[in-house]
Amino acid sequence: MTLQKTELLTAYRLMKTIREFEERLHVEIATGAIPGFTHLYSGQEAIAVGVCMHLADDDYIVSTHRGHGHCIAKGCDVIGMMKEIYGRADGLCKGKGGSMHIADFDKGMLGANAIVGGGPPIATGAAIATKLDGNGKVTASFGGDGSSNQGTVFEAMNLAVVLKLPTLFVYEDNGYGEHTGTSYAVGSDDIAGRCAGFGMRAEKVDGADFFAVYDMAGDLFDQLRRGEGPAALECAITRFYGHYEGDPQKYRAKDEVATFRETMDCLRNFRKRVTDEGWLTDAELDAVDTEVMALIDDAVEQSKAAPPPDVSEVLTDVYVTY
Amino acid sequence: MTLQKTELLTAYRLMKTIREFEERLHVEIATGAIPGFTHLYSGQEAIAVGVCMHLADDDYIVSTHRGHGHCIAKGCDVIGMMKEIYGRADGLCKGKGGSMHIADFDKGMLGANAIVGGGPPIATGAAIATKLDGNGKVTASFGGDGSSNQGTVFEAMNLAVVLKLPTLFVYEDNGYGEHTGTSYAVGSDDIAGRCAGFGMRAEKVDGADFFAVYDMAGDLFDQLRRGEGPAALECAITRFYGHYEGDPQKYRAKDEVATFRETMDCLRNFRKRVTDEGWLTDAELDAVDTEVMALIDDAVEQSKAAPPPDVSEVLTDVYVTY
Amino acid sequence: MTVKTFREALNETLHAEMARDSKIIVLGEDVAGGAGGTGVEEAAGGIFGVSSGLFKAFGAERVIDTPISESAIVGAAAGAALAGYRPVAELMFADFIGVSMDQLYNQIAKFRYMFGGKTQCPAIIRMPTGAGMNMGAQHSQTIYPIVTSVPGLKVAIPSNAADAKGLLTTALRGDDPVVFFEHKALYPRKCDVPDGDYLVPFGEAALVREGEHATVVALARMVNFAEKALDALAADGITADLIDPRTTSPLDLDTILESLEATGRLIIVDESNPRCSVASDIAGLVASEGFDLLKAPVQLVTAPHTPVPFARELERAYVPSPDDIAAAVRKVVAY
Amino acid sequence: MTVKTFREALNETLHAEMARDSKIIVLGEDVAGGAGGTGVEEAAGGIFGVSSGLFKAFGAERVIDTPISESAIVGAAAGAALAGYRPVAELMFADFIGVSMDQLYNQIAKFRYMFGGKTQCPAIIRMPTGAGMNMGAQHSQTIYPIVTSVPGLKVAIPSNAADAKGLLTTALRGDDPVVFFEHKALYPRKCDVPDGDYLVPFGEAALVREGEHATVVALARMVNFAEKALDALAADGITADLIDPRTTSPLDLDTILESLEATGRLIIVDESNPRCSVASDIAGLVASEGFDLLKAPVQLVTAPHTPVPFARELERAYVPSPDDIAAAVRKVVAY
Ligand SMILES: Cc1ncc(C[n+]2csc(CCOP(=O)(O)OP(=O)(O)O)c2C)c(N)n1
Ligand SMILES: Cc1ncc(C[n+]2csc(CCOP(=O)(O)OP(=O)(O)O)c2C)c(N)n1
Ligand SMILES: [Mg+2]
Ligand SMILES: [Mg+2]
Repeated sequence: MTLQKTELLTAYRLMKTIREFEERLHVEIATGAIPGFTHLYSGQEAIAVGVCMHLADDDYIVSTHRGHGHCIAKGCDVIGMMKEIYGRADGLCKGKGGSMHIADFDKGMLGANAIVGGGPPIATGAAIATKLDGNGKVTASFGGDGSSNQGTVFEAMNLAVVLKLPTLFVYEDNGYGEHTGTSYAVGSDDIAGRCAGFGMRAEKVDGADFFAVYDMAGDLFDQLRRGEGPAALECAITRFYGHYEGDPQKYRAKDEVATFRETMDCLRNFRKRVTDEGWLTDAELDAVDTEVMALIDDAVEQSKAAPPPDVSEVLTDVYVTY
Repeated sequence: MTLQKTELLTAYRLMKTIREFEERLHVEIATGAIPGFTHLYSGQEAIAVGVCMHLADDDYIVSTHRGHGHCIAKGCDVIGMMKEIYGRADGLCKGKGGSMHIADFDKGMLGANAIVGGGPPIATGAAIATKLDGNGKVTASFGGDGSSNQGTVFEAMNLAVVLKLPTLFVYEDNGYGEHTGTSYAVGSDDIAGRCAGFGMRAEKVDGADFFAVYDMAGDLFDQLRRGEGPAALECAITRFYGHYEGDPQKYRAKDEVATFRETMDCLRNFRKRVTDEGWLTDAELDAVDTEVMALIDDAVEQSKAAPPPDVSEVLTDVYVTY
Repeated sequence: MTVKTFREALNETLHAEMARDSKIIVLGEDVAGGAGGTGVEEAAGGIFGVSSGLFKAFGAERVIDTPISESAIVGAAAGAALAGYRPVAELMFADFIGVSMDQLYNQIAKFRYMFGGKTQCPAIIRMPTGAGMNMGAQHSQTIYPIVTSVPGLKVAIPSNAADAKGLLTTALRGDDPVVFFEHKALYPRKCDVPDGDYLVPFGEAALVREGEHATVVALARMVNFAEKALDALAADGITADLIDPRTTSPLDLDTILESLEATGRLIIVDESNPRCSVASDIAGLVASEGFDLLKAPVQLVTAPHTPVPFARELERAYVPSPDDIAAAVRKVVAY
Repeated sequence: MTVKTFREALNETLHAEMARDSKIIVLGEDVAGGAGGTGVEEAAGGIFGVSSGLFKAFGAERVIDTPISESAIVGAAAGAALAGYRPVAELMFADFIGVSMDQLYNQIAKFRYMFGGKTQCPAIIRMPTGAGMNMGAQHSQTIYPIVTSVPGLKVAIPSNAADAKGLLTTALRGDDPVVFFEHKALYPRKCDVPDGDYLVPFGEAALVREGEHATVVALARMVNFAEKALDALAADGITADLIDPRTTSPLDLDTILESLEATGRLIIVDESNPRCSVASDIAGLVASEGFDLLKAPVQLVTAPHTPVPFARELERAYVPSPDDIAAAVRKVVAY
């Protein structure tokens, strides 16, 4: 474990921000104030943060329909994100994208993606770019267990191996793709094994353990930065809510989430570890909690008050030149 | 080796028919008499025949742009095929399909396919059908090394594993996908390894050795018929001609084909083995040769003389009901 | 007649037809749901509930949950159809043709023709379609113009529960591939649905309303919007024929031309983007085959040439509205 | 001016532009060729030779051979464009959009809009297109109607070597995604091509010929066929404006309408299948925006609603011919 105290606090702040962002959305969505349908990242925070803590603004990530966590971990403005999810004029994407289409190019965040498997091919292109730039930058491609069955994803992995691209394929196995279990839909029930079959190093970690994710991701990014080609990281995890907000979750045992909230909570795990080891105090962590709660309150309040986009905006941003 | 003498003669006749069909096409295409572009199977005969000798008319295969060999091995009428390739009215597909779209449903031949990776998803559907029929029938999905990089193919393999479908994925690694070498385009340079990663049994054989293909395919089909799910078979082979007729083959060393014609000729290997073992005599094999040559002569002559389709045929066969 | 929702009509049709014909199978993501989970079996029944109860009634052999692999789903439908079955494959959203299009347009659509009429491929691909739920640019498209352009495919686009039943039954008893579009906003909508066997032939438009001054052609949800527009126009004494083609391939141009003989004025309403849409297509066909009947410029009421925006205010402005339709009718009647 | 083939014009443009702008990269199957083989490097240069010599000139870093993975090819172009490059991806045949369509229409086309204008995606996807070589149903389609329908994409369809150069240069210097169609039958065709920098703006049709009695709109190879038809008609004293839109998105409708002001008679020639084609689209737009100018039914000269057949005789009957065009012109002039 090589993290300094400030980095530990950053990691915690990011994870906590994601958690509270999502927990608050869970509440707000139930009021009907938020358009569309929304997929919460609660429970998976250690993965986004453990991976993205290794990245600078000019490293790239691509994300999924469940993208809020990746955005926050990569440094997107939380208030701009919330406004985007509310469909406001000054949301990160002017209210045109919504929850499933948040991007922030200044932060190397190339977009959430509402097409399962849409991101990984794009990640290979970003990696081709940084390889040509010769700047040692890397790209992380986030995807779920379900996405690992999409042909586009396999093509991207093979292309990355062929071109020795600096791409890390992160698979967050939260047990389900919508209403279907991973053990059913992934034929081998072994995502990393399948990735290894493509000729890349593929590792598995406990996605509820920030330190496990962080350390392994660091090791794999080092390999990428040495120009040794792509790698894959499978993270075992769970999601604390349904597939989308409103999902009755009939495919889950009644007590499954409650149990997982006890046993697989990365924030709890993190707090225990850092206090046990004496790296941080409860007071320091509590202070972060307070700060985060205020930020989220502010984000929601500002979003509620923010004006919607002008309808003339429907017609703009289709082309650069018309 | 469990083959009876008549079966050995059948195997030889099929392989020889494919070879002479293709060698003759090579000559005829050069005259400009044949429309479109054509991909010859010369050199790969042991694979089609070694696999299809295990199949009855109600077992299925799907094929590729390089499909003549699969058609002949599965029992398609050679004269009807030749007429199709010439674009004649009484070709197997009325001249509407051509070399890349030959099918024969009475023979369980579900179609050549001009889309690389087009066939394997279709093969899973046929396997779903026979599984529902509960008749123990199997489906073989033929594809090249190049096709093994197509997303549709990966999806099909995963689906077959998930549903435990009786599908054999046959990969004919002839060293190239068009002008690009397998060792470049298949990231791991190990197709079978990649298939195994999907959770199925995957084997490799020498594609120039009919007996090796035949035995291994038989073993794998047994597994399929026992309901144990799909399997893959990678066959190392070469093609004796270019990707398509007219291909200048600059990607190949000058003497590559000549060498392979010496070392990897399945017909030569077969003749040596069966005569060495005393299973068949040269005279018996020569008699087959004579018969085959006559058949091919007849096919070409009939095709040349056959009338083209009536132009009114452009408009038919789009729908069953209009 | 029984009052049913669009969703119920589809669901009951699948139940009835699967009971009738053992060759019908259903496949797609979460058409049952729950496989590999810790909860109940058939945890979903399709994310819009259209395949609800099928798994319980017909079992895992005929109601097949798949991985997220749309090319394999549509391809499996293709292969099963060639091998004698009648697969009904579901794409969760029509927008996902992007990851399965080859199997649809190069394979299923072309088999019969390429193979000289020696086979048929009665695969049905169902696709929830359309905007209106703030689902964003990748989950809200109409898609049907693209598949309407493809020879070999038939395209059904019901606008109400009765047609949903009638068209789906016809699709399931026919021998051709059908792409079947279900507008998401219509699922909860109710109307009288004929009981028992009920078939709506393909290529026969419905004359939803009769009127005097114009001919309005509309599809899917836009039929309902057009009715609202006509209700509003009635106050000013403006009436119009309202025609729902119901299938765009084959297209019943004759019914449109007949109406134009009386009205001479054509408004076409299509939720699609304007270019190469069904709206511009029908307008073009009429300009070619019914030119003499036209007394005024054809009015095309479509979405703009933009992706579907997310925010409520923007999406509402994107989707053609009853007001837009009424304005177009007024314009052409005043011409 | 130098006489060049269509192929040479494209190839030289790529050479010149790659030398000018180090951000331009080329990728696709066999755009170089020979990787992993036992023969020479750059064994192909694109199967139609359009990328010939690029590998030698710019190396494997900028001229990237790929596996047969069209989604990855188009997706890599998408990602590289977001990350500041100008990728030129080749699909060997336009028909292969079926296995890459999502990246084209849900990703590349929509990025700028979905992301609120905060990015651009200047990816160029080149696609050899069209029938005429007996390549069968899966290698002969026009495809451009499908992509023309997609907001966010621009669509260029040159009919001659000069426009090929001018449009490709414009595409490479613009900031929007462009789908660039190259009709296979045009590759060996020659014409005068301006030397040096030469840009043809998008959305400006070419008035290929001026005439009196009708307006003929044609695309790609059909421009040449239309010229043949007009040559034949000249003997009977029939002349027409011949308009080549050159880009279908954006579409220069004004030039067509201007011509119709004089002629009042419109013939549209499109090698596509008829439904939701560029032919019916333009006809529909004219029926809407230029109705008063029309003096006769619009004539749509397209392929039939069938896949592309293989046999020479059938494919010849499938593709619209100069005779078909001449007959349509005669018909409308006699109206
Ligand atoms: C191509 C495509 N198919 C299907 C869907 C519908 N869909 C959205 S999310 C999802 C499940 C994804 O599962 P997974 O990759 O495990 O991600 P998770 O939701 O668990 O984070 C599905 C099927 C889609 N958006 N895109
Ligand atoms: C989707 C798609 N991409 C590209 C092509 C062009 N193409 C036809 S055959 C071929 C090479 C196929 O290689 P392989 O699978 O090894 O088969 P082989 O030709 O060696 O038998 C390519 C790239 C195609 N037909 N379809
Ligand atoms: Mg998941
Ligand atoms: Mg090969």
